[in-house]
Amino acid sequence: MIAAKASYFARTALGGMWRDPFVHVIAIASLAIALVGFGLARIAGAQIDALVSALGGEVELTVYLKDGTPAEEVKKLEAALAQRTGGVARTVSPAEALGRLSEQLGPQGQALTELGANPLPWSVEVTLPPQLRDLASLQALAQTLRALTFVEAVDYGADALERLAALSKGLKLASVVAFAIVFLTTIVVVSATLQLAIYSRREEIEIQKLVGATNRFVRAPFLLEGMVQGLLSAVLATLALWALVTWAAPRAAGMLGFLALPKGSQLMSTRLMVELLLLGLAMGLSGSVVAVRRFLRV
Amino acid sequence: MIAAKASYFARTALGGMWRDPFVHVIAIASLAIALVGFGLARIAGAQIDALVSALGGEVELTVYLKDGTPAEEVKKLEAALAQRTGGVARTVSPAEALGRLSEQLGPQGQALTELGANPLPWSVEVTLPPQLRDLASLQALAQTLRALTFVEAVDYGADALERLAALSKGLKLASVVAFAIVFLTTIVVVSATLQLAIYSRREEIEIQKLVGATNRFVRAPFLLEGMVQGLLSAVLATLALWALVTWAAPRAAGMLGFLALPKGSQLMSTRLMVELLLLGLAMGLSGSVVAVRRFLRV
Amino acid sequence: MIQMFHVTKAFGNDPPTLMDINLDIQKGEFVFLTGPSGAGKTTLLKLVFLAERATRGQVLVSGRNVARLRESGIPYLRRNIGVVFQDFKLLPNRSVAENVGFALDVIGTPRELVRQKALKILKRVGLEHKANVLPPKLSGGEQQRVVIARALVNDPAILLADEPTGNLDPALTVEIMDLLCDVNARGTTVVVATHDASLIERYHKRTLRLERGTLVSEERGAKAALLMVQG
Amino acid sequence: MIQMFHVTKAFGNDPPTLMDINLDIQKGEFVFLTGPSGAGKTTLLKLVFLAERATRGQVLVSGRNVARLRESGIPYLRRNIGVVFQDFKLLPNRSVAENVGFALDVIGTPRELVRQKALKILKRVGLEHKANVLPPKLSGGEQQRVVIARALVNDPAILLADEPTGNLDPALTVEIMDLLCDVNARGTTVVVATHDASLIERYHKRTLRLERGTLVSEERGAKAALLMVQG
Ligand SMILES: Nc1ncnc2c1ncn2[C@@H]1O[C@H](COP(=O)(O)OP(=O)(O)OP(=O)(O)O)[C@@H](O)[C@H]1O
Ligand SMILES: Nc1ncnc2c1ncn2[C@@H]1O[C@H](COP(=O)(O)OP(=O)(O)OP(=O)(O)O)[C@@H](O)[C@H]1O
Ligand SMILES: [Mg+2]
Ligand SMILES: [Mg+2]
Repeated sequence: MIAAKASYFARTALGGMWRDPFVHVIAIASLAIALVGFGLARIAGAQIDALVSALGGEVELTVYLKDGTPAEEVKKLEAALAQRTGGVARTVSPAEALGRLSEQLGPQGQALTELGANPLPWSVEVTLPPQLRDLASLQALAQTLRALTFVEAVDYGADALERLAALSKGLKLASVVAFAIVFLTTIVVVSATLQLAIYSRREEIEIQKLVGATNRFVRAPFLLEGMVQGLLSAVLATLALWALVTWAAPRAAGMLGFLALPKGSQLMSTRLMVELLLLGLAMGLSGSVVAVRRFLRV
Repeated sequence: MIAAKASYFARTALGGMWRDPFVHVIAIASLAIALVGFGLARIAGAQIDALVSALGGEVELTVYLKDGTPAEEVKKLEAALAQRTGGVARTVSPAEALGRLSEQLGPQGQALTELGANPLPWSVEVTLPPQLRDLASLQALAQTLRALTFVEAVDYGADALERLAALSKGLKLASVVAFAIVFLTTIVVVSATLQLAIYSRREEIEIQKLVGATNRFVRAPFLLEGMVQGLLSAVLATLALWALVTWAAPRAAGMLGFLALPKGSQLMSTRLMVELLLLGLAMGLSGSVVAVRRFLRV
Repeated sequence: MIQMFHVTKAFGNDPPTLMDINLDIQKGEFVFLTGPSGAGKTTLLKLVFLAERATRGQVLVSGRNVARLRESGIPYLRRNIGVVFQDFKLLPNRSVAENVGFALDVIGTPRELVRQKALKILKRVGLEHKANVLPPKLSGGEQQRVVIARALVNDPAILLADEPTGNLDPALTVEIMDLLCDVNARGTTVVVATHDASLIERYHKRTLRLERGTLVSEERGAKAALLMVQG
Repeated sequence: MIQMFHVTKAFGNDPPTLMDINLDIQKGEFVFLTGPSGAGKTTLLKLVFLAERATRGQVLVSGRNVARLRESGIPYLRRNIGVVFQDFKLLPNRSVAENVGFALDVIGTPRELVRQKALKILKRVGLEHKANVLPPKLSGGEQQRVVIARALVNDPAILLADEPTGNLDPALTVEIMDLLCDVNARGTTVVVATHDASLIERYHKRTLRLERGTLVSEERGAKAALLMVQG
C-alpha cells in the first residue's frame, strides 16, 4: 500500500507536470532566475574578496632610517622586521630609492639624477602578511617601530588603505543589498507562481478530498512537484551561469585586464553547484508547502 | 452602445481585478520587479557616466618648459594654451613644483627641501575641457605642443587615462549585460504570469464567445487590465526605487565618500518616472496582447 | 430556419458521431430531438451554433450556409441563437443576474437595461429572489433555470435547449415547458433535446429521433414516446 | 445507518435550507429522496458526507455522530460513502478510467488493481469503450455514468446518488436503477435523490419527500409519485 501510494505520487507529480506544462515552465523559470541571481551574487562576492586581498597584497610598510645608520644595523633591522611581522623585509639603498623616484616622476625626474648628492635615506620595506593588513594592526606596529633607535619615520599608506577598506566594504554592502532585493522579490514571485499553479488545480484538490483523500495525500504530489521543479531549475541555473561566465569572463578580463580576473571555469566551483542544487530544492519545496497550505482548505 | 460597451469594459476589467485579486497581485508584482530592475540599471548607468566624467575632470596636460625660458614667454604660452584648448591653463613655478613634490613624497620629501638648487623646470598645467578628454585628441595635442620652441616635454598621464577608459567601458558593459539579463527574464516571467492569469479565466472567455462576443469584445477588458496593471506596477516601482535610493544613497555616500555621489532625491528624475510609467504601460499592454492571443482560440 | 443536408460529423478518427443527417425545421416550429445517451443530440445542436463544424454536408441557418461562415462571423450568428447548455456553463464568480445579462452585455446594451431585462426573465423562471447569488450556491434545478433565462434574455430567433428539464421536478418542468411554448408562440423557433418521454407525449410536437448518429424516425406525441420507452 | 435528529442547516443569514429534519435509514435500505427544486435534497446528502456541517442537531452515520468529527477524520468517513454528484465533478484532464480510479488511488490501491477494477465497473455502466477518453469528449449521459461508476468502484457501505438519471434515456435509466438495486441487494445502503416520478412509481421503495426544507411525507410507489406530480 505504501509502495502503491509512492508510485501514485510519483506518477501524479510527473503526470501533472506533463499534462499542464505551462504553469510548471513558469515556476521553473522563475526559480531558475532566482538561482542565477544567487549564483551571480556568490561569484561577484568571491571576486570582490579576491580583488580586495589582491589589492591588500600591495600593503607595504616602509621604515625610513636616520642619516648615518651603520650598514650592519640596517641588516639587523631588516632581519628583526621580517621575523617580527612574519612578512618579507627588504632593504632599499638611497641610490635605489633615487632611481625609483626619478622613474616615478617621469620628465620631472630627470632633473633629480642631475643632483650632486643623494638626499634620500636608507629604508626597509616590509610586505605584510594578510593578518596584519588592517588599519589597527598597522598603526600599532608603526607605533612600536617609531620608538626604535635608528628609525626616522614609518610610512604605511594609511590613506590608500582606508580607501581600500571603504571600497571593499561598500562593494560588499552593495552586493548584499542587490542580492537581498533580487532574492526577496524572486521568492515572492516564485511562491506566488507556485500558488497560481496550485490555484489552477484547486478543482482537482477539491475532488480528491471529496473522494476521501487525506490532506497529506493531496499534498504529497505537489511537494514532489516542487522538489522536481527545484532540481530542474537548479540544473537550468547552473547551465545558464556556466554559459554566462564562460562568455563574459574573457571579455571582462580583456577590458579590466589590470584586475587579473580568474578564468571562467574557475568561477563555477563544485561547491557553488551543490549550493544551487540544495537552494533550488529548498525553495521549490518550501514554495509548494506554502502554496499547498493556502489552497488545502476546500 | 459604444458608451455602454466602454462602461462594460471598465467594469469588467476592474471587477476582474477585484474579484480575483490573487493573479493580478502576482502580475503586478512581477511587472514592478522588472521596472525596479530597469530603474536601478538607469540610475547605475547615470552614476557611472557621472563618475567617469568626474574622474575625467582630473585629466590634465602638463607642459614642461626648457631651462631658461623667459618669464614673458611662459605667460604667452599659458595664454596660447588656454585659448587653443578651451580649457584652463596655469603656470607652475619651479618653487611651487618642488613644494608639491616634497609634500607628495612625505618623509622622503623632507630631504628635497634641503637641496641647494631647485632642479625642477617651469611648467604649464592645462585642465582640459570634456571634448578633449579622450586619448586620441590628447595624443594629437601633445604632438603639436612638443614642436613648440620652448617646450621640453609634454605629459598627460596616458596610463591613467587608458585605465579609466577601460574601466568605464567595462562598467557600462557589465551594467548593460546585467540589465539585459534581468529585463529579458522578467519579461518572460511577466508575460507568463499574465498568460497564467488569463489561463485561469479561460472558462469565462469560452462562455463569452458562446453567447456571441466578438474576439475584440473579449480582448478589450484584458487589455485594459494589462494597462491598469502596468500603471499600478509603475507606481509601485517608483515608490520602491525612491525608498531604496533614499535609504541607500546616504549610506553609500558615507562609505564611498571620496566618489562624491549625488543626493538620493537627485537620483530619481522626473524623466525616469515618466519612463517607468510608459514602460509599465507598454509591458502590461503587450503582455496582455500576447497572453490574450494565446487563449482566444476557444 | 434550420436545414441540414447530408451532414456528417466525426471527431478525429473515431467512427462518425453523426451520419448523413437531413432535416428541415421551419421558422416558428417547435421540435423535440430525442434518442439514447450518446446518440449525437448535443453534437447536432452544436453544429447549428458552430460550437462544432460539420465534417461534410451543408448546415443552413436562416437560409445562410454556416458551414462556410468565417471565424469572425460566428459571434453575429450566435447572437440570434439562445442556447440552454446541458452542462450549464455558468460563471461561478458572477451573480445570477450578471450571468443572465452576459448575452446582452456582449451586444453593448446599457447597464440598467441589462439588469432590468435580466430581472424580468429571472422572474419568469421563478428566480428573481436569487438574482444576486453566485451560481455555486444554487441548487441544480435553480442553476438550470438560470441557464434557460440566459438563453431567452435577448429574444433570440432560435432557441436550442439541451435537456432543459433534466434537473427539474415535474411541476417546474411543466412551467418551463409552458414558457418555451409561449416563446415559441411569439415566433421563436424552438428545438428541445430531451430524454423525457412524458414531455414528448404531453406536448405532442414533431419529434426527431436520433440513434447512433442517424435520424431514425419522425413522429409526434404518444407514438414517439412509445418508441423511446421501447428503444 | 444514517440517522438525523432535529437537524437544521442554514447558509449565512438566509432562512434555513433544512429545518428540524428527523430521519432514520436502516443498513441495507433503498430510499428515494424527492421534492421540488431547491427543497434541500442535495444539502441533506451533503450533511451525510460532511461537504457541509449541520448548523444544529445530530447526524449519525454508522452510529457515529459526524457532527463532532474532526477535520482529519473526514477522509475516512468519505471512503465508506460513494457519492454520485449532481454536477458530476469529473476532472477534465484525466481519462475516464483515471477519474473512476481516483477513489481507489486515495486509499493506496496498486495501480494495476485500480485499472482492473475501474474497467470492470465501467463495463457495468456500458462505457468500457470510453475508458481512455477525456470527460469533455463524452455526452452528458456518458459523463453521468462515469460518476456513477466512480461512486461504486470501491464497494462503499453507503451510496448517495443525487439525480443519477437526469441525463439518461429511459432504457439506460432502467439499466442504471437495476445496477443500484443490485448493489443494494449486496448490502449497500442506497439513497437516491430524484425528480423522476416514474422511477418512484416503478421501484416502489420508501420515499422521503422534502418541501422547503422540511420532511413532509413518507410514502411508497404510486402514492409517492402522485404526490410529486400534484406537488
Ligand atoms: N469533442 C468530442 N470529441 C470526441 N468525441 C466526442 C466529442 N463530443 C462528443 N463526442 C462523442 O460523440 C457521441 C455523441 O455525443 P453527444 O454529446 O452528441 O450525445 P448526446 O446525444 O447529447 O447524449 P446525451 O443524451 O448523453 O447527452 C458520444 O459518444 C461522445 O463520446
Ligand atoms: N452554499 C450555499 N450557500 C447558500 N445557499 C445555498 C447553498 N447551497 C444551497 N443553497 C440554497 O439552499 C436551497 C436548497 O438547495 P439544494 O441544492 O439542497 O436543493 P435541491 O433540493 O438539491 O434542489 P434541486 O432539485 O434543484 O437540485 C437552495 O435554495 C439553494 O439556493
Ligand atoms: Mg447531450
Ligand atoms: Mg440538488
